Amino acid sequence: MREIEYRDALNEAFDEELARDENVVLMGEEVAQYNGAYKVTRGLWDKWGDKRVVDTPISEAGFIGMGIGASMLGIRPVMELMFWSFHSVAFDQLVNNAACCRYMSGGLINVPIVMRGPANGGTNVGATHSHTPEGLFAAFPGLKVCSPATPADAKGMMKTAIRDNDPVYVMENTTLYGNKGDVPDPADGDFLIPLGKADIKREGSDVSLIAHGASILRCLEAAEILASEHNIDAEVVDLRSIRPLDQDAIIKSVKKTNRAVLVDESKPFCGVSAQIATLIQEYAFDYLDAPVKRVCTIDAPAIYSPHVEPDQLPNAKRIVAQVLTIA
Amino acid sequence: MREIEYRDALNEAFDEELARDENVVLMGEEVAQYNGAYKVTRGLWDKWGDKRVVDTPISEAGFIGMGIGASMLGIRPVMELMFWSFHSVAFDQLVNNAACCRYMSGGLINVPIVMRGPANGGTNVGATHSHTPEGLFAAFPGLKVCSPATPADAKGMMKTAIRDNDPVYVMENTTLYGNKGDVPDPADGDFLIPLGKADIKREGSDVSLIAHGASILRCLEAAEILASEHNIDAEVVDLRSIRPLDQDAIIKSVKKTNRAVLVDESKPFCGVSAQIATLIQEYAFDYLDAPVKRVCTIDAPAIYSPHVEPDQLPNAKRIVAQVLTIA
Amino acid sequence: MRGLFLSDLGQNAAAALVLRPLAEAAMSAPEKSFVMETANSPNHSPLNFAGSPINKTLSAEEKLETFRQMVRIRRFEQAALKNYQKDGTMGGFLHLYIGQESVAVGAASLMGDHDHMITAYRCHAHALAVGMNMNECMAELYGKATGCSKGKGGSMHFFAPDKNFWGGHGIVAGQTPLGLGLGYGLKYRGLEGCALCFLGDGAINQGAFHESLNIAALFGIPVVYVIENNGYSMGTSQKRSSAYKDCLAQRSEAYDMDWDVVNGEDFYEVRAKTHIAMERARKEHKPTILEVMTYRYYGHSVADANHKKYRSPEEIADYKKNHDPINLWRSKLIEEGVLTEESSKTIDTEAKLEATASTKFAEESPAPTIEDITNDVYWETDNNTEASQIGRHFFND
Amino acid sequence: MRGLFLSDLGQNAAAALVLRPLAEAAMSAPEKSFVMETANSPNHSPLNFAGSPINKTLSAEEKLETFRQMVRIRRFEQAALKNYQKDGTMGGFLHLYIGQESVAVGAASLMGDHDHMITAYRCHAHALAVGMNMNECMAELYGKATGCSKGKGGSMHFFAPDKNFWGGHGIVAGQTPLGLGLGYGLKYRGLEGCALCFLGDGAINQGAFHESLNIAALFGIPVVYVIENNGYSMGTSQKRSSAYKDCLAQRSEAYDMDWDVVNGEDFYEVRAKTHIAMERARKEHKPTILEVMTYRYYGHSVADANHKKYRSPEEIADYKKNHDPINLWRSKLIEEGVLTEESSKTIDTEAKLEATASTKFAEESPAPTIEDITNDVYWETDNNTEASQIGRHFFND
Ligand SMILES: Cc1ncc(C[n+]2csc(CCOP(=O)(O)OP(=O)(O)O)c2C)c(N)n1
Ligand SMILES: Cc1ncc(C[n+]2csc(CCOP(=O)(O)OP(=O)(O)O)c2C)c(N)n1
Ligand SMILES: [Mg+2]
Ligand SMILES: [Mg+2]
Repeated sequence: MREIEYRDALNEAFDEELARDENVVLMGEEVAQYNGAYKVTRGLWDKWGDKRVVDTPISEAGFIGMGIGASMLGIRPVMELMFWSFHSVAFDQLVNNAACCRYMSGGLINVPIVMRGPANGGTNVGATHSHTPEGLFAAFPGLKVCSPATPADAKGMMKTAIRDNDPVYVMENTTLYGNKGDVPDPADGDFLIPLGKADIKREGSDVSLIAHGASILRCLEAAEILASEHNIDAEVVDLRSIRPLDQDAIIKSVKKTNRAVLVDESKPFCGVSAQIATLIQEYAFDYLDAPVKRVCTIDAPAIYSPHVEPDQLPNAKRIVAQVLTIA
Repeated sequence: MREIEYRDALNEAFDEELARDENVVLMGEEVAQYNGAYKVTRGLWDKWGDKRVVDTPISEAGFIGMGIGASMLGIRPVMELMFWSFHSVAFDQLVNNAACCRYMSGGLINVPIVMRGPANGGTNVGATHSHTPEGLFAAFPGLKVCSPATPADAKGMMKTAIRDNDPVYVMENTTLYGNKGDVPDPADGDFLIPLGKADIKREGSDVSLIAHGASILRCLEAAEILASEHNIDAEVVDLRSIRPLDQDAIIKSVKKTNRAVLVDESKPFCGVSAQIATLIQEYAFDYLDAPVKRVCTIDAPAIYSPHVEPDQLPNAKRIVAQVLTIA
Repeated sequence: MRGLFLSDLGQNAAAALVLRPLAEAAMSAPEKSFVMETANSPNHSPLNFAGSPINKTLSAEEKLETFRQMVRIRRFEQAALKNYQKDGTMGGFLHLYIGQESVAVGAASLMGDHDHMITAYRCHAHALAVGMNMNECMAELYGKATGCSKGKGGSMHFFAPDKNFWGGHGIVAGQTPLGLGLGYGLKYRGLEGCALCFLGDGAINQGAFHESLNIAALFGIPVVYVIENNGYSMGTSQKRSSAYKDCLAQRSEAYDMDWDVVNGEDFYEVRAKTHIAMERARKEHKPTILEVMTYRYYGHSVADANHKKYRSPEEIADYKKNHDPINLWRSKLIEEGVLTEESSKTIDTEAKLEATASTKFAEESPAPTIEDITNDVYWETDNNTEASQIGRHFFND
Repeated sequence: MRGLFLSDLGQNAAAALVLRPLAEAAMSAPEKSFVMETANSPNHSPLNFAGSPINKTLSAEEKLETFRQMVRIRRFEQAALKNYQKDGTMGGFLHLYIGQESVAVGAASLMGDHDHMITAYRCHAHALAVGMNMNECMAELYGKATGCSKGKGGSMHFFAPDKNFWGGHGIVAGQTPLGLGLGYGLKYRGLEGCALCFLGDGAINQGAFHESLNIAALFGIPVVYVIENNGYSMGTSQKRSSAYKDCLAQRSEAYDMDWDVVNGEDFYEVRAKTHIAMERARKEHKPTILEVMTYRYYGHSVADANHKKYRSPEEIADYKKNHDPINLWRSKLIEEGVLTEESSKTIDTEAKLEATASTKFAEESPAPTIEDITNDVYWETDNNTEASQIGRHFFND
């Protein structure tokens, strides 16, 4: 298999879907002529031109709403938020028009849009630019949310998202864009990963580390330390998709290990991890040997300081420490 | 004690705080000359005039941001969202500027605003007008959120919110505005209820029903049915304030009853109830005789139909049924 | 200012006469000369738009049909109001359009296969005007499974994609980027058509509308924004909600966009000017703002008990008596010999009967069930696709 | 269009000459006659604003001080850039203001006790211009506890409420309603002052800005919106992001609001026109949009590797050579005999030394601790009030 970067895996997904379906159109700020603020759409404007790859003004509510309206006529806009953090200026379009039009019309309207962009901390860009709104959007029925951790997942889930007939919000990660990983060659056929399917990124028997996005990499680091220094064999469950959610995989893993630590870059209050903890205590109540524990971003707006931000986020050290409280 | 309506209790709170502090200013759509869409600000413009009670255009981002800016200079705006649902068009101001300015300035700036208005379903106004964003906002450190269920709580917490030096988001309820209840006479002194203090609205020993806002009334109904028909003695814990949260009261009640059913008008995914369930399983793990169960709004956008909406929301029937699964 | 409007088309309309260069420049040659003539007619007496080409093409039957639509809309809403007040079975809001009928009907009468319409919560008229039937609309108000939105949308959320009608939207101005998107979709697909996006005079101060205007002008999107200026947003008069120079439509100049002001009580004028804007969109991919001066007789919604406080009873009475678009259209059609007093009565009686029948239909229709609550959330789960089988989509305990 | 600007002040500036009636009407008598004269000067040669009353009042020492400020800002940012590229210790973004210095310094030089300033993420210059010192600013870039925001805000979030400076804001146009609020607060308290709210040419297309403009005009808020038009929002030129007629400032006409276009390379013009707008705000409670034509030499941020692709190297070189605001101000001051080559060098050397010292200060300062993360979230918990003792405020496991 080829090793390619996460950003290139996404780029390939766009390129293939642009070729497959003439209704697919990429839009967002600087996605065309500038090649994307993070170069995720590199080369696509050159190749596909003005109609298929569109630069927008800094008007998130305007262009996202426009994409939603166009999607009702069968266009499939794949819209970039330069940072997912900028959801705040387009929230109405994202949670009302995208999530509710189908419902309010009694199913007469479809909104096959994809919203995408990076949603992560860790790059010292401060409180307004470091939101991780997976749980925030997954809370709205009508929306789907996923968060790929590897290049292969990024490509496979992005392609699935574009073909999905409901709004799918894909949360990428600036700290992952440069990561390399195996991605099947397009010559070997269409590569799709379904939404709603978790992936066991590491098998283990003593404790389940459940996470998504970049936190998966922190879990894998922590699992190595737990294995080598504490003789604890951790399983790492990558949710990949937040909604739909692979509850079966979560419960199965916890029933095996009897212990769970949830790792989640959201803030702790009502974060994704709160939802997962609630499900585990409900569906694996009799299997739990200890409370479900969480490692979240420390509960404050994102700090700028590069000296401290790494400690505000979930990291291997904090995960190991939390595992040891229940191991 | 006097019995007055929830809306009049709020009105009294505004009137007293307008009198106490000349920096307090009420603003919002139709709050002045129209007396408020729900008559909560009735008579205040007549009494206090254009400077203290201000009608705004339909520009939530604009006037809320304006209030935040003014609050940095020491003004204390008490701003109405005609429905809390309209948060979606002002989200950036609500979660970035209000919640993060203090932090990003290293504590140099205070944002002593109050945001208020009704946040509830149950009046057949459909998906876009029935959001219940308590958990959504409590998720942002820097914000405080409360949700009074009775006239006394409404008055006491509103007055506290106005005096608080941080942003406080008060979630009222159109279905409660007309409810009457005892509220201390102003002649007997300043009546304040602190944020962060739960209230046991009914003592019981068999199961803890934990809720806030209008769901408290549903819990009290359910408790009566549980007592009379099932011989189950339910305790009803009114959180009142979502952040700060009276975790001690929650844990104390569960340690006594060993069972908890959380009643929450939010949607189930990442709702307030998910956060409470997470805390209970962590802090009362060894005391739980059964999983924590939840009664939330059925997981779909709010349905319009008056024939069905009452069943989409938590109600006594659904609460009783859920209690019986673990009793 | 509203007072002025009563007597001589008002400041906004006067402004339109003076400040219309962009609109004129964009007109096709015959339309242009037509308007130029009338605009020069002495002392600003009401213009006669009957001679506008798009109105000249109207057959007698077509004229009757527009009249019938306006009457049906009014009778439907009067029935809805009665039903609403009868008992508590109808829920939520009820925003009546009564007094504004010429606007939706005038615009809808111009729509071809590739023209689309979208509006706010005051949407009954637009729904009926595009051809939705009273039964599905009344049943929706009743929250019945036979309603156009299966009882899920209610009064504010009527939809008929098969009739190019995209709602019915409750968040003020939230529909304005969607309207832009409809135009974008048309242009993307190479179809010659336009999007008609309605909003209120209070809605123009929402950020989403302004973002839409900039994109519409910048990208050349075939969209016509129609401000239905009924003078008030809830209890707030135009003057108390908006800063502007001569009129609201003129805000389009900030984006180098065309605009016009329309006297909504004149059905011919609504059609003539809307047609010009639609053609500009269809043929030149250029957006327009139209500001239609109109009036609602009832309160903001049925819950608006104040509406006789923020507007004088005289003002309301004057509109009903002297500016009612249905009355004026009826007079015009009678004058033209297209309609008689008698046929007018027949149309009215039929409309009343139809409304009564729709009430019966609604009352007798089944309500949605609890199971229905979680339908129509996801296309995938509704259609039971393979994708919908993977993972948990709903989180009810 | 940018090309035109290079040779003859450009379309926007030309528009300003023609379309300035509102601005003129609001001027005090002497200012007005002054501008009228120069506006009539032949073939649009650059106007001479040195004679404007507000500039005539400037003492030699004050002129030197503004020059010193501009030099300090440039040297600070050059040092910051070097430090940023030195190793990875400085994080996040770094948006340099180099090339635009006249704008922030010109405006700040006009601020009295009751005038307030707020801007976007490109905020270093505004911070230094209002009197913040290099140490606290450089330490903030380093994420140190001695930084102006204790290392919590970073490059985009400098604040100094004690100097009437309210940030430093990262969400495009998110600061524009806050600026409105500062003006509102002043008016509410009966203070004669104004809010200066800066934003970029790309930011004007955000909804929050338009909502702010309507409210500003409607309520009569003493706020001056200063669009720092550097021609680009990231890699997007003005033409590709905004629809407009003659210039961006003209969007204010939609709200019946005053506007003007300012040649940002002329320090006297910046002061003269900003002063007029500030006086209009202070004395008449009327808002203004000013559009200042300026240019950034570096990329959008240090991460912008493309900035020589979307702008030609010739364009950049021409700005540096012929339109540098510091060079032009220096020449003018030398011409006036206020500055000598020598004293100019001294000022520059001092500024460099100050920047070097601030680097040392920043490097040697302590970083915040993990415990600091949860400080500065709530006033109540920071101050350990009674209220903060009740209930759980933070939810770390
Ligand atoms: C964002 C938002 N803010 C406030 C409201 C409440 N609201 C509904 S309609 C309305 C008045 C709108 O007036 P206008 O735009 O003039 O339309 P009209 O009702 O006159 O047709 C208000 C304030 C809302 N639905 N959405
Ligand atoms: C709401 C929002 N959208 C996008 C961005 C990303 N972004 C930051 S600055 C910028 C360009 C702004 O350009 P302009 O307003 O001209 O200001 P300049 O950078 O030229 O000073 C963009 C797109 C953001 N910070 N906030
Ligand atoms: Mg109106
Ligand atoms: Mg710019």
